[in-house]
Amino acid sequence: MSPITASLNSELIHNSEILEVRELTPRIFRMRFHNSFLARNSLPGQFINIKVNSEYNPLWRRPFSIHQINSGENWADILFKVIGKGTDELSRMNPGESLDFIGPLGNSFTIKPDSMKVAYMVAGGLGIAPMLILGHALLKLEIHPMLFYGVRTESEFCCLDDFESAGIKVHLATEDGSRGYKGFVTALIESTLRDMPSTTGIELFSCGPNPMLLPLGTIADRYNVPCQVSLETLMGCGVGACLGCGVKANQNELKYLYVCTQGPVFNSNEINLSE
Amino acid sequence: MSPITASLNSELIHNSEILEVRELTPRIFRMRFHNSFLARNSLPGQFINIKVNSEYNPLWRRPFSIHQINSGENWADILFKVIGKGTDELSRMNPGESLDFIGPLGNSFTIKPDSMKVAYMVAGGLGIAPMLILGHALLKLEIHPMLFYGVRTESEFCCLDDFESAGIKVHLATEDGSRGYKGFVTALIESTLRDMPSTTGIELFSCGPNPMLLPLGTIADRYNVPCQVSLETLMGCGVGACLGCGVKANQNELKYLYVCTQGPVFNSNEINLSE
Amino acid sequence: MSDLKVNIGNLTLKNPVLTASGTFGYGEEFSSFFDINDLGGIITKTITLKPRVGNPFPRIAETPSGMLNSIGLANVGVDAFISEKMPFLKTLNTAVIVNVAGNTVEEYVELISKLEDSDAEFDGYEINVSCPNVKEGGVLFGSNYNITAEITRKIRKATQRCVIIKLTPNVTSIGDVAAAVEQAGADSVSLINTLIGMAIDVDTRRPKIACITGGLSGPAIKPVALAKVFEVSKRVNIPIIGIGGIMNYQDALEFMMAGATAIEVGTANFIDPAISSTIVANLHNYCISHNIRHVREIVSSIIA
Amino acid sequence: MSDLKVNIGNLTLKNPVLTASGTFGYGEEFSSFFDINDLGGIITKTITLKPRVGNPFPRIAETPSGMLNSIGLANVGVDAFISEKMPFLKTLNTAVIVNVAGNTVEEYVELISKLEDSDAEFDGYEINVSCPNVKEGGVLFGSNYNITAEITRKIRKATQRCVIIKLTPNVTSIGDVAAAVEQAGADSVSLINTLIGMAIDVDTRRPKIACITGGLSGPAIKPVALAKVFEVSKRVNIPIIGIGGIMNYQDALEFMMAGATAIEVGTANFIDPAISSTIVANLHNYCISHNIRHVREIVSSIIA
Ligand SMILES: Cc1cc2nc3c(=O)[nH]c(=O)nc-3n(C[C@H](O)[C@H](O)[C@H](O)COP(=O)(O)OP(=O)(O)OC[C@H]3O[C@@H](n4cnc5c(N)ncnc54)[C@H](O)[C@@H]3O)c2cc1C
Ligand SMILES: Cc1cc2nc3c(=O)[nH]c(=O)nc-3n(C[C@H](O)[C@H](O)[C@H](O)COP(=O)(O)OP(=O)(O)OC[C@H]3O[C@@H](n4cnc5c(N)ncnc54)[C@H](O)[C@@H]3O)c2cc1C
Ligand SMILES: Cc1cc2nc3c(=O)[nH]c(=O)nc-3n(C[C@H](O)[C@H](O)[C@H](O)COP(=O)(O)O)c2cc1C
Ligand SMILES: Cc1cc2nc3c(=O)[nH]c(=O)nc-3n(C[C@H](O)[C@H](O)[C@H](O)COP(=O)(O)O)c2cc1C
Ligand code: FES
Ligand code: FES
Repeated sequence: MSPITASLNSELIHNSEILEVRELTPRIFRMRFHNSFLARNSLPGQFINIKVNSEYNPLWRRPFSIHQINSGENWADILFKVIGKGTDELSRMNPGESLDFIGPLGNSFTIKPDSMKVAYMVAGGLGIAPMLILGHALLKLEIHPMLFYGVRTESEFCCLDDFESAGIKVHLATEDGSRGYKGFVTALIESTLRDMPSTTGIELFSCGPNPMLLPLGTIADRYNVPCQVSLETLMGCGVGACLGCGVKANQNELKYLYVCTQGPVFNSNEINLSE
Repeated sequence: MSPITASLNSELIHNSEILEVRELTPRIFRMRFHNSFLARNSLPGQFINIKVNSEYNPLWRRPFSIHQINSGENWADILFKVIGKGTDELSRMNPGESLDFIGPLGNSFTIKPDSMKVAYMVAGGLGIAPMLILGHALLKLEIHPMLFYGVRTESEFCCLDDFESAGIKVHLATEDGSRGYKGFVTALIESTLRDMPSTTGIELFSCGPNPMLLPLGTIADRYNVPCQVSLETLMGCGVGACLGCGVKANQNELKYLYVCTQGPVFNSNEINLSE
Repeated sequence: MSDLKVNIGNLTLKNPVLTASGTFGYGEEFSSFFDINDLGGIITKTITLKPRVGNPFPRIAETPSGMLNSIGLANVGVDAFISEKMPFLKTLNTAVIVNVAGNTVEEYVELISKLEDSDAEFDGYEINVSCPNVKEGGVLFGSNYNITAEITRKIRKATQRCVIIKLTPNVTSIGDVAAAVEQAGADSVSLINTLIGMAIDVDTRRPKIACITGGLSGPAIKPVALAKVFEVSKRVNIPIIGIGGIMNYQDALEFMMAGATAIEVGTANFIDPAISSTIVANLHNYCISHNIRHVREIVSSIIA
Repeated sequence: MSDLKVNIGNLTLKNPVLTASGTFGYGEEFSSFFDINDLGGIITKTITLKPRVGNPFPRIAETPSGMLNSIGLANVGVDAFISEKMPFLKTLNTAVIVNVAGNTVEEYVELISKLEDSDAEFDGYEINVSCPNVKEGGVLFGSNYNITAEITRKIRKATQRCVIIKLTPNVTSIGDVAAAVEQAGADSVSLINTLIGMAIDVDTRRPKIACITGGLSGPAIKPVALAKVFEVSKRVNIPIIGIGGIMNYQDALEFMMAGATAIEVGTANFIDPAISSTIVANLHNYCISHNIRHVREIVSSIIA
């Protein structure tokens, strides 16, 4: 008698062959893996949750935004920075090895082709990760995206070619002024909006650290432009079960929204990042 | 001010460069690492205790006999079989990586060049590991060793060339008769001893599973030949601290001997393996 | 084919694999990953009389082979549970066990009455007297066997459904508590809930959990949980449900051998959302390959 | 340079790093790996009145991020300790603390008297009322705070040396036990001893430890140990010595921030025999780079 196997949903539970692991800039890696389901069905803003080893250290999976997909060649990419044990192990994996992940998970950026004229994508640091898949999706809907991209210093930029070759105009900011606008990318956005005769039809799509997203929301309000933000929190499960990934909802009564299932993308005025 | 560092004994605590990891026969690997101290100072029967990863799973180090040393080229070898997680990780390590181990640990085979004429080395399975360094040491003292080596089936033999090229005569036994004597190596030894006109000057040096060492001790007693056995037990520390590696002493009153420090080599009549 | 069925009180589970409260949502969260009807049953997130938003964040932290949590029984409350979560649970063809907690003995009774009086369809209760993450009740109740026994007695009177009391390990003698609970009429005891634990971020000097301490779960606690199951198995005759660090079918077997009739999968659901189903399949394969006709033969089969 | 000195009772340790009983032999075992005079102090394997061969094998088992042991207080006995082990310990220039255990209150007192009456040179006692691996005494004593307090009172009368009571975590309220022990005159409490745990080899159905249950130690228990240290720090004013899963200096810092004045390194000695010395060095570097003049400033510095 052949062994009994559990019937699992193969659209959400994956073991995919790693095709490439490449260090793009110091400590920032792109990992490409074969997966035709993801290559076809991932939405911009969605993420996958990866088990980096078969051990209990680290115990949890690690979440990463889907960075780029190619439905012709059946692969998907993530882009990640090595910051701790999980990402370190990930960076040491080799082509041919198998990537254990679940996903695509979470909601996605909402694109409204009718009301939207211009999409400003605002990325801080590794917040660049979901912007490429988003840019490609916007272009497909014939919305012209522009990228505003801030990092601390020039050497931290990555994937610029990918945006430029897609025809996406890129505006850079560095905190130390080593390239582009000197200062925070939020200031760059604000000055851009300030200079616009009208902000109607502009929407912001953003991903980055909370200290960047918080002022961005304020700016969006000030110029009356819709602003979607993709958030990062600790995640114990990624599927809505552990209740570990909450952010405060922006309302009087205390309420939490859960980033893994109700997000990671929120309207900036749905949430309260102020503490 | 430069950081304070603890002063550790570099003759016992090592991080050595791995030079080669080679699969000799299925699941049996030889690992060679650079270490001039070990290459010069290891005694036959001693072992090293390896941390296979920097994690807590597995928590303990893993002990392996020193298999071969080369003081000219400053390397040492271990020979190991993949049986669980620790040995699996070890087998996946690559040249250039660093091997974290302590040792040489434990006592060693006692060689008495005056009283001993013939050394019968008796190995069962992976018990072959310490026999090569022992054989080389015996030859240096101009004692002629012979190897009796038993496994289940022919494909499990390894390192035969190493013994033969050193000029050590090898007698093989397989349980299934696929090569050499059909049966246990203990039976082969017994029939050899039985056929000898006198056993004076013969000594046995043995390593293998307890079910082999136990009858070997009985045989040694019967033919009145000294018999040293190298034992394996679970080891929590390898340095005499955890008291987890005991074997019963062969005396009336209950007493334990600790394999890591009082062994791994014992005279077969010092210990009681019968339970 | 082997018979995987086990009995807990008046309940027959199709197999011994349940999912632990607070780690499997209200079931729906996992239904996209696998067919949850393959399970022996599911146990809901703890329900309280009033909705609870739960504790401040961070609520979770990783520890060596484990995790801390201090969710604080965040849940929709019993009314929304009946109106919003029950419709899905009703559609299931597996045992549904509702986990409940109260701040006072009276609250437990009120909660049970509400559920009993509703048209909710479910199979039993797991009584959480062991949550380490709430100020009132919780582990304080669970470590006092008089109160635990009193709650059990009152609940026993209030329902015909299967009553499972979930025990805390944070006590000197879990055997005493289990014995008291059996006496008071419980159908079963489940154990362990989490161990009280803590972790500090040495860079910020802050606790990694906003509420300072939390509950430790995962593989790290498995040895403790097994010892408690074994201890309780010497003290009671009602079936024991084993919980704590079960990551695979071998772990499930360990608990059954130590005395558990069924097991709950907790933290493992976070790491592999379909693991409970895989455990059912592997348990089945194990029984077949070991010629075990009835899975219950494994219970207490330790050779010690 | 920073000042690493800390005080425990009448003892001044040159730094807060001690080695835990039963994990560092009688010191000599580790002296070939590093200069043990670099440590704040060493604590001997538990000494009993009579020599003990210890429990049958297997005595140890690996668990996720931890280990079980049931050594059963194997030791040479107090007479051989004085005659055979003391000569080496005398040569040391670090605090030597003798860990002792008895089966009865009287045995504790007799043991202490023997040591007091000998010419043995050492600095204090750690009283093991918390060993989970012996039939009499041990954890049974430690979980009863009347007996623990009584032992403490009697020992306090019998010696001027520093008296540290080592507490078991296997109790409902370790804070109560600690408070009772402080009242009874202890100079310090050390915690935690091991958690009771168990593991089964599912292939053989046998427990992995011959005595069935054993004591769980290592990184797995660190969150539990930290929570207990924090709890006790709210209940007593005497210095606390933190123990449980300390593998590196960051772990040591966690314990100190949670309220420990000093720490003991246990299981980590098995994995890296020189780790205690490395922790001293790294603690020193940490103080320097964080401008900490006195290591004691770290104690209870958690921001909570
Ligand atoms: C929805 C989502 C999408 C993400 N997408 C990407 C991506 O595309 N590329 C990328 O590089 N990273 C992304 N991240 C972050 C990524 O998951 C973390 O960097 C990763 O989990 C760190 O794992 P580690 O084991 O290397 O670090 P750890 O050792 O776990 O942590 C190192 C330090 O980072 C902190 N940390 C860990 N995870 C997070 C987190 N999620 N948020 C804030 N702090 C954290 C820890 O507290 C710790 O101080 C995403 C996170 C989320 C929630
Ligand atoms: C002094 C000494 C010298 C050794 N020399 C060699 C050597 O030269 N080559 C070699 O291949 N192996 C040697 N061994 C055995 C080797 O240490 C084990 O095979 C190894 O530790 C297994 O680790 P693992 O993580 O792969 O297996 P695990 O996952 O730890 O264990 C797998 C199975 O093997 C059993 N097991 C593990 N270690 C031992 C042991 N020491 N004795 C008996 N059963 C055990 C376990 O109980 C388990 O059932 C030696 C052991 C000792 C004590
Ligand atoms: C995030 C999280 C939330 C939990 N919530 C509850 C709960 O609401 N009610 C309850 O009885 N137990 C709760 N538990 C405890 C688990 O049901 C289980 O008893 C414990 O986690 C041990 O099992 P494990 O190691 O398999 O996770 C929770 C555990 C975790 C990790
Ligand atoms: C193998 C072993 C033997 C032990 N023996 C003793 C002992 O004799 N006396 C004692 O008080 N504690 C003993 N302990 C407990 C340790 O001193 C320590 O309290 C415990 O292991 C927790 O610390 P750790 O996690 O750092 O190991 C022993 C622990 C281990 C692992
Ligand atoms: S990560 Fe677990 S609920 Fe969101
Ligand atoms: S392995 Fe620890 S005492 Fe021998």
